Amino acid sequence: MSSTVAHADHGHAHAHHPAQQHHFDTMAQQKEAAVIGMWLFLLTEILFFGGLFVAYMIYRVWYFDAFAEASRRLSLFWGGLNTAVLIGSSLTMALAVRAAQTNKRKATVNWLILTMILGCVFLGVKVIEYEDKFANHEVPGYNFDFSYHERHAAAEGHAPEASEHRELSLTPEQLQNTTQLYFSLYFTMTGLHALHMIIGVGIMLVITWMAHKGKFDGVYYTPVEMAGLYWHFVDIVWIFLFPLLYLVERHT
Amino acid sequence: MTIFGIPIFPEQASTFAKDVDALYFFILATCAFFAIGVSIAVVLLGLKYRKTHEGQIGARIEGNLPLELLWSVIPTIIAMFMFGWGASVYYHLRRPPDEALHLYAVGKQWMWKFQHLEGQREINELHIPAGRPVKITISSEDVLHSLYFPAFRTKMDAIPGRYTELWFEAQKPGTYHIFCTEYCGTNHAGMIGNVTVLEPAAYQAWLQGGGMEGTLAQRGAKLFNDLACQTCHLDTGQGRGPSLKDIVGTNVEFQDGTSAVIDEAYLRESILNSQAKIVKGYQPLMPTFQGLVSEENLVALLEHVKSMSPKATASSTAAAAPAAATPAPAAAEKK
Amino acid sequence: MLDKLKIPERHYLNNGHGLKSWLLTKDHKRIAIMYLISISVMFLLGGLFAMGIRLELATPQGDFVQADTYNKFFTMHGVIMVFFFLIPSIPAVLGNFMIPPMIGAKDLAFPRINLLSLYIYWIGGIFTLAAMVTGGVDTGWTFYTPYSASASNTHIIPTALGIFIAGFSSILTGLNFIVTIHRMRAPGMGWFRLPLFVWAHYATSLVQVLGTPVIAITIVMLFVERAFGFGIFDPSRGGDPVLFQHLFWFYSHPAVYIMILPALGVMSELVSTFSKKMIFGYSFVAFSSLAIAVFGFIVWAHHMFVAGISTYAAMVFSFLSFSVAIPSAVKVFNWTATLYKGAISFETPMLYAYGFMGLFLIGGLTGLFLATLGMDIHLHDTYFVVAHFHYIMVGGAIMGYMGGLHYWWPKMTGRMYSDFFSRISAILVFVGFNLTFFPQFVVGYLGMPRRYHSYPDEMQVLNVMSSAGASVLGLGYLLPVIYLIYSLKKGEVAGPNPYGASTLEWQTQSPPLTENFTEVPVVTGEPYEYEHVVAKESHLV
Amino acid sequence: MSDHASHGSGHISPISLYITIFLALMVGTALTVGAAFVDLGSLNFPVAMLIAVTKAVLVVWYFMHVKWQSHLTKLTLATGLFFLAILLGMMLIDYTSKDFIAMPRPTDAAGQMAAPEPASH
Repeated sequence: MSSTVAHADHGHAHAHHPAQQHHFDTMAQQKEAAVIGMWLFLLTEILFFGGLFVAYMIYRVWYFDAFAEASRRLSLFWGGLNTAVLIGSSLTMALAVRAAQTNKRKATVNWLILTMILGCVFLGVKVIEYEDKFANHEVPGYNFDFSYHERHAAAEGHAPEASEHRELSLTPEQLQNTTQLYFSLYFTMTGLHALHMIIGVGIMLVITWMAHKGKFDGVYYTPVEMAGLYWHFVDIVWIFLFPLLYLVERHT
Repeated sequence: MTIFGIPIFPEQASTFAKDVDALYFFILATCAFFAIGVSIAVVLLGLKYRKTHEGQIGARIEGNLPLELLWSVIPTIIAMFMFGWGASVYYHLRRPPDEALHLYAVGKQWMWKFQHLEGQREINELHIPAGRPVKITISSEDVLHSLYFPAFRTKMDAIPGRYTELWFEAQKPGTYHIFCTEYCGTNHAGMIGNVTVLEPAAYQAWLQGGGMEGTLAQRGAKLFNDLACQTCHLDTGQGRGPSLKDIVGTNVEFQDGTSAVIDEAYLRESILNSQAKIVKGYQPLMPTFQGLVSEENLVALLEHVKSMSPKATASSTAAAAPAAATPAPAAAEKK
Repeated sequence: MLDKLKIPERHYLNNGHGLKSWLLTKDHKRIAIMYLISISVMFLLGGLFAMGIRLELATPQGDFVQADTYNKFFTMHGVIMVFFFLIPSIPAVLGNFMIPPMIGAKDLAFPRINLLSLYIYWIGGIFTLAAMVTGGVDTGWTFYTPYSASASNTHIIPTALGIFIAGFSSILTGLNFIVTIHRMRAPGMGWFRLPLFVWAHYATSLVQVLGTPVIAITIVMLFVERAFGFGIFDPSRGGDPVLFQHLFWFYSHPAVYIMILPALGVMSELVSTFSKKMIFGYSFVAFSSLAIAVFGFIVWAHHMFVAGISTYAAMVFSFLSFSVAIPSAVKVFNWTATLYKGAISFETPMLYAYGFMGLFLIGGLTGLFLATLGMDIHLHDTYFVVAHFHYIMVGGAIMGYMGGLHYWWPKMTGRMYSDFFSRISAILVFVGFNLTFFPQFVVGYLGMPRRYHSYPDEMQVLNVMSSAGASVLGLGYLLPVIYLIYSLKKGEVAGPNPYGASTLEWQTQSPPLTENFTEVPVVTGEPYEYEHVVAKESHLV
Repeated sequence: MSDHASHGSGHISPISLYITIFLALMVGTALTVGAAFVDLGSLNFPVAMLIAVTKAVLVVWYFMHVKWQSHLTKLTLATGLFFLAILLGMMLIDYTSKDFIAMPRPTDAAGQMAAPEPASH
C-alpha cells in the first residue's frame, strides 16, 4: 500500500445535494450504499423467518393430519381478504415510490397514506381472527382446547360440519397436543408478521411526514424507497404464510 | 494409566475402547506431527531471519501456486482418511448385535434408573456381565441427559419423548464410572453412578438375588447406597442434604418456619414426598421416591436411618419395633 | 528523530469534549473506543465468573459454592464471554476503528447505524446484567430445551432477550462493514489491494448477517414457549427438543467464526508487518477466510453427534466438518511461509502472533478429534471439548484481539505502551493459558464431563493444575489494563507509523483526524509493499 | 444530477406495469385458493409453493425493482436464498433419515418403568 496519498479530492469539487452526508463522495454512492444495506437487512429477515419455516416444515411433515385439521379452523374468507388487502398495499406502496421518483410530493403522500390504511385494515382483520381464536379456545398455553369448537357447536344445536367427522389417525389426546403445536406456530408466525406490519406502518408515518415537509426530490427519495422494500418484503412473507397456514389441506 | 501419579488415560474396559483409542493415537500422532512441525518451523524461521539492522525489509515473494496446492491437498487426503476411519468406528458403535443383552435406562433429574429384563431395578448402579454385548435403550422423564461410560468409550443422549440406544461389550470385570454428560439442572454433577462388570457366573448369581440378605438395617444400608442417598446426605453435614447422623428424636426446623420431632412418620414422608417439608438451610433438591421404594425396602431404609442414631434408638428399641410396622396402614390411607 | 515526535494538534479525541460529544458521535473511532470500554467491562465480569468456576473445581467436592450457584457461574461466564465479549471484540473495536482508514474512507457507510449498534449492545447488556443481578440463569449458554423452556426456574427470559437484542447490534455491525467494503473504498483500492484484515472482516460480516437472525428466531420461539406456554420444542406436546439444537447451532457454530476470523485477519497483518514482507499467497489467505465463513454454515450438526441425529446425518456432517480444516491449514502454512526470508522483529504484537500460532494450531488440530465420529462419541461434552474451544476462542480469538490491540494502540491513542511489561504480559498469557487448558484435554479424555460442580477424586491433580494456570492467565490479562491506561498519559509518543507497517491506516497521523485523512488517498500499490515504507519508519525497538 | 435517476435503482416503471403485476398477484391468490380445493394428491403442496414462489418473484423483480438493480443487489438476494436453502436443506438431511422410535408418553410419572417391547427397525 505504498506511495499512496495523492492530491485527489473529488468530494469538494462540485456542489453538494443537501441530503448528502459528508463521508460520501456522490449522491449515487450514498444511494447505492443505502440500497445494498437495505437488501442485506432483508437478507437477515429472510433467515429470521427461515428459522420459523424450518420448524413449520418439520412439524407439518410429522403431524400432517393435525395440521390439516387445525388449518381448517382458520377462516379462508378473512385470510383471502387479507392477502388481497396486502397485495393491494404493495401496489400502492410501489406507486408511492414511483411518485417520489417523479418528484410528485402530493401523490407520494397520498399513496403512502393509502398504504398505511390498507396496512391497518390488514391488522384489523388480524384482530378479528385472533379474537375468534380466543373465543374458540384455540390459544395455546392460555385456554387451548381443540375439541371445544366441536362441543360448542353441538351444544348450540348446530349440526357439526361434515369435515369434523373425517376419520383421523390420531387419538383425541394426540390431536389436542399436535394441533396446539400448529396453533403455537400460527400465532408465532402471524404475530411476528403483524409486528413487522406495525413497525412498517410506524416507519411510513415518519416517511409520510417527511414527504409532506418536502424532504424528498427526484434525486433524494431513498427513505421512501427503503420503506417500500421493507413493505414489499412483509408482503412476500404473507404470500408464503397464507398457503402454509390457511391451505394445508382443504380438499377433503 | 498414570504418569507421576497423574491419571492420563481411562481404563479400556470394552471392545470399543481399543478401537477408539487406536483412532485417538492416530489422530494424536498426526496432530502432533503438524503442531510440532509448524512450531519448530516458525521458531527456526524467526531466529534465522531476525531483523539485524534498521530499515531492513524481507524478500519480495508473492506466493507459490504448487506449494499452495500441495498444502491444500495433503491435509485434505489426511482429513478424508480420518473421516473414513472415524465413520467406520462410529458405524460399529451404532449397530448393536442382535444377540445383545437388552436393558433399559431412564434418566431423571438427577439419577439413572436401570431396569433388567429379568426384573431387577437399579438406581445409579448397573450390573452387567463381561464378554457379552449389552444394548441399553435410553429415555428421559424430564429434560435432556446423556448416559456416558468413559471406560467403554460410548455415550448417548436421553431425550424426552424419544428412545435412543447405545451398546457395548464390556471385557474387564471391575467397577467404572457412569456420568451424565448433558447438562440437566442443579444436581447435574450428582447424576453419576457405577457400572459393575461381573464375570458371567457372578452376574448369574447377582441376578438370582446376589448372596446374603443380612439384617433389615444392613439391607437398608445397601439400599441407602443403591438409591444414592449417601451422595447428598453426607455425615459431615456438608452435603446437599442434611446429615442423618443422630437425628432421630431431635427437633428439626423447616424452611416455612415450622418444626417437628423426627420420627418414623416424618422420615417416611421425607422419602416418599420429599418436597413436603424442607429442612431449613437446604434446597428442595431431593427427588420423590414414591413408587421407587417398595414397602419392604422403605422399612429397611427407616431401620438404617435409625441405626445411625444409636443414642436415641437404644433407649427405645422396644418402642421402635411397633413403630416400624405402622407405615403399611399409613400408606393405605394415602392412596 | 524520536524527540521531534509530537501528538498532532487536531485529532479525533480532542474534536469535541464532554459526554455528549461521545454519546452522540458518529465517528467510527469514538464508537470503537466506547465499544472497547464496554467489552473490557464485560470481559472482566466474565473473567470473575471463570475465577469462581476454577476455585470450585480446585477440589473434587462441591464445597466452594452450592451446585446451583456454580451452574449460574458457568452459564453467566459463557453468555457474557460469547455474546458480549468475543462476538463484538475484534469487529466492533478494531474493525470499527481500522476498516475505514484501511480502505481510505472517511467513515463507515452508515455512521448513525454504527452508533445505534452500540446502543443496542448496551440495551442487550443491561437486560442480561439485570437478569444476572436478580438471580442469574442456570441453563448453560446453550439454553437447551426442554430444560430452558420449562424445567429451570431461573431468569431465562431477560437473559435470552438480552442476547436477542445484542444480536441486532452484531447484525448492524456486519451490515455496515459489508456495505462499507463494497462502496467506500478509496480510488485505486481494488479488492485485491485490501488488507487481509479487511477481507477477514468481510467474511465475518457475512456470517453475522446470515447467521444471527437464526439465533434470534430461535430465541423468539424459546421465548413464546416459556412466556406464553406455546408448545414448539416441548416433547410432551409432540415438539422436538433436538430441533432447538439444530437451530441453535446453525448460528452458534458459525458464531465461532465470527470470533476467530477477525483474529485470523489480525494475524495476517501482524505476520506481514513484523517480518517486513509481503504475505505469502495473498489470494489464498483472502479466499480461505471466505471459505471458512461459508463452510461454517454446513457443519453445525457436529455438535449433535450423540443428540439422537440419524447415523446418516452424522456421517454427512462429520465429512463436511473436515472441510473447515483445509482453509485453516492453508492460512497457517501461508503465515509460516511468510516468515521465510523476512526481516523478523519481535515486538509485543508479534509475540502475541507467535502465541496465537501455537494455540490456534492446537485448538484447530484438536478440532479434528471432535469432527471424527467414532472419537467424538467419547469426547462429546467432556472437558476435551471445553479445552478445544477455549484454545480457539481464548487462545485464538483473544490472542488475536490482544495482539491487534497492542498493534493498533499507538494508532488509536498516539502513544506507545510499556515495552517491558507488555512482553511480560504476552508471555504470562501464553504460559498461563497452556497451564490452564492443556490439562483439560487430558481430564477430558479421562471422561470428566463439562458443567460438573464436583468430580471424582482421581481427577483432582489435573484440575488443580488448571486452576493454578488460570491465576497466571488472570494476571496476564490484568497487566495490560494497567500499562495501557498508564500509557495514555505517560506513554512515549508513537508517531504515525511506529512499526513501519505498510497498510493505509499507518499513513495518517496518530491518533487520526475525525475524517481520517486530510485528503482522499489514491491507492497505487499492492498491499504489503515495504520498499517505500522504510524511509518513513520512525520507531524501532 | 438527474442522470443518476436513469440508471440503477432510479428506474421509473410505467404505472400500467404495476397494475399488471398487481392483477397477476391477485390471480395467483385466487389460483392458490382454487388449487387447494382440488385433490392433486401429493402435488397440492408443490403447486401451492410454486404459485407462492411465482408471486414472490413478481414482487421482488418488479415492485422491489430488482430487475433494474445492480449485480451486487442481485448477488445479495441470491446469497440470502442460498443460505436459506442450506438452512432448510441441511436440516432435512437429519429429519428425512431419522430412525428413532416414536414413544408413547408414560402417564404415570411416579417412576413406573414400564419396559416397552424392543422396537423393530
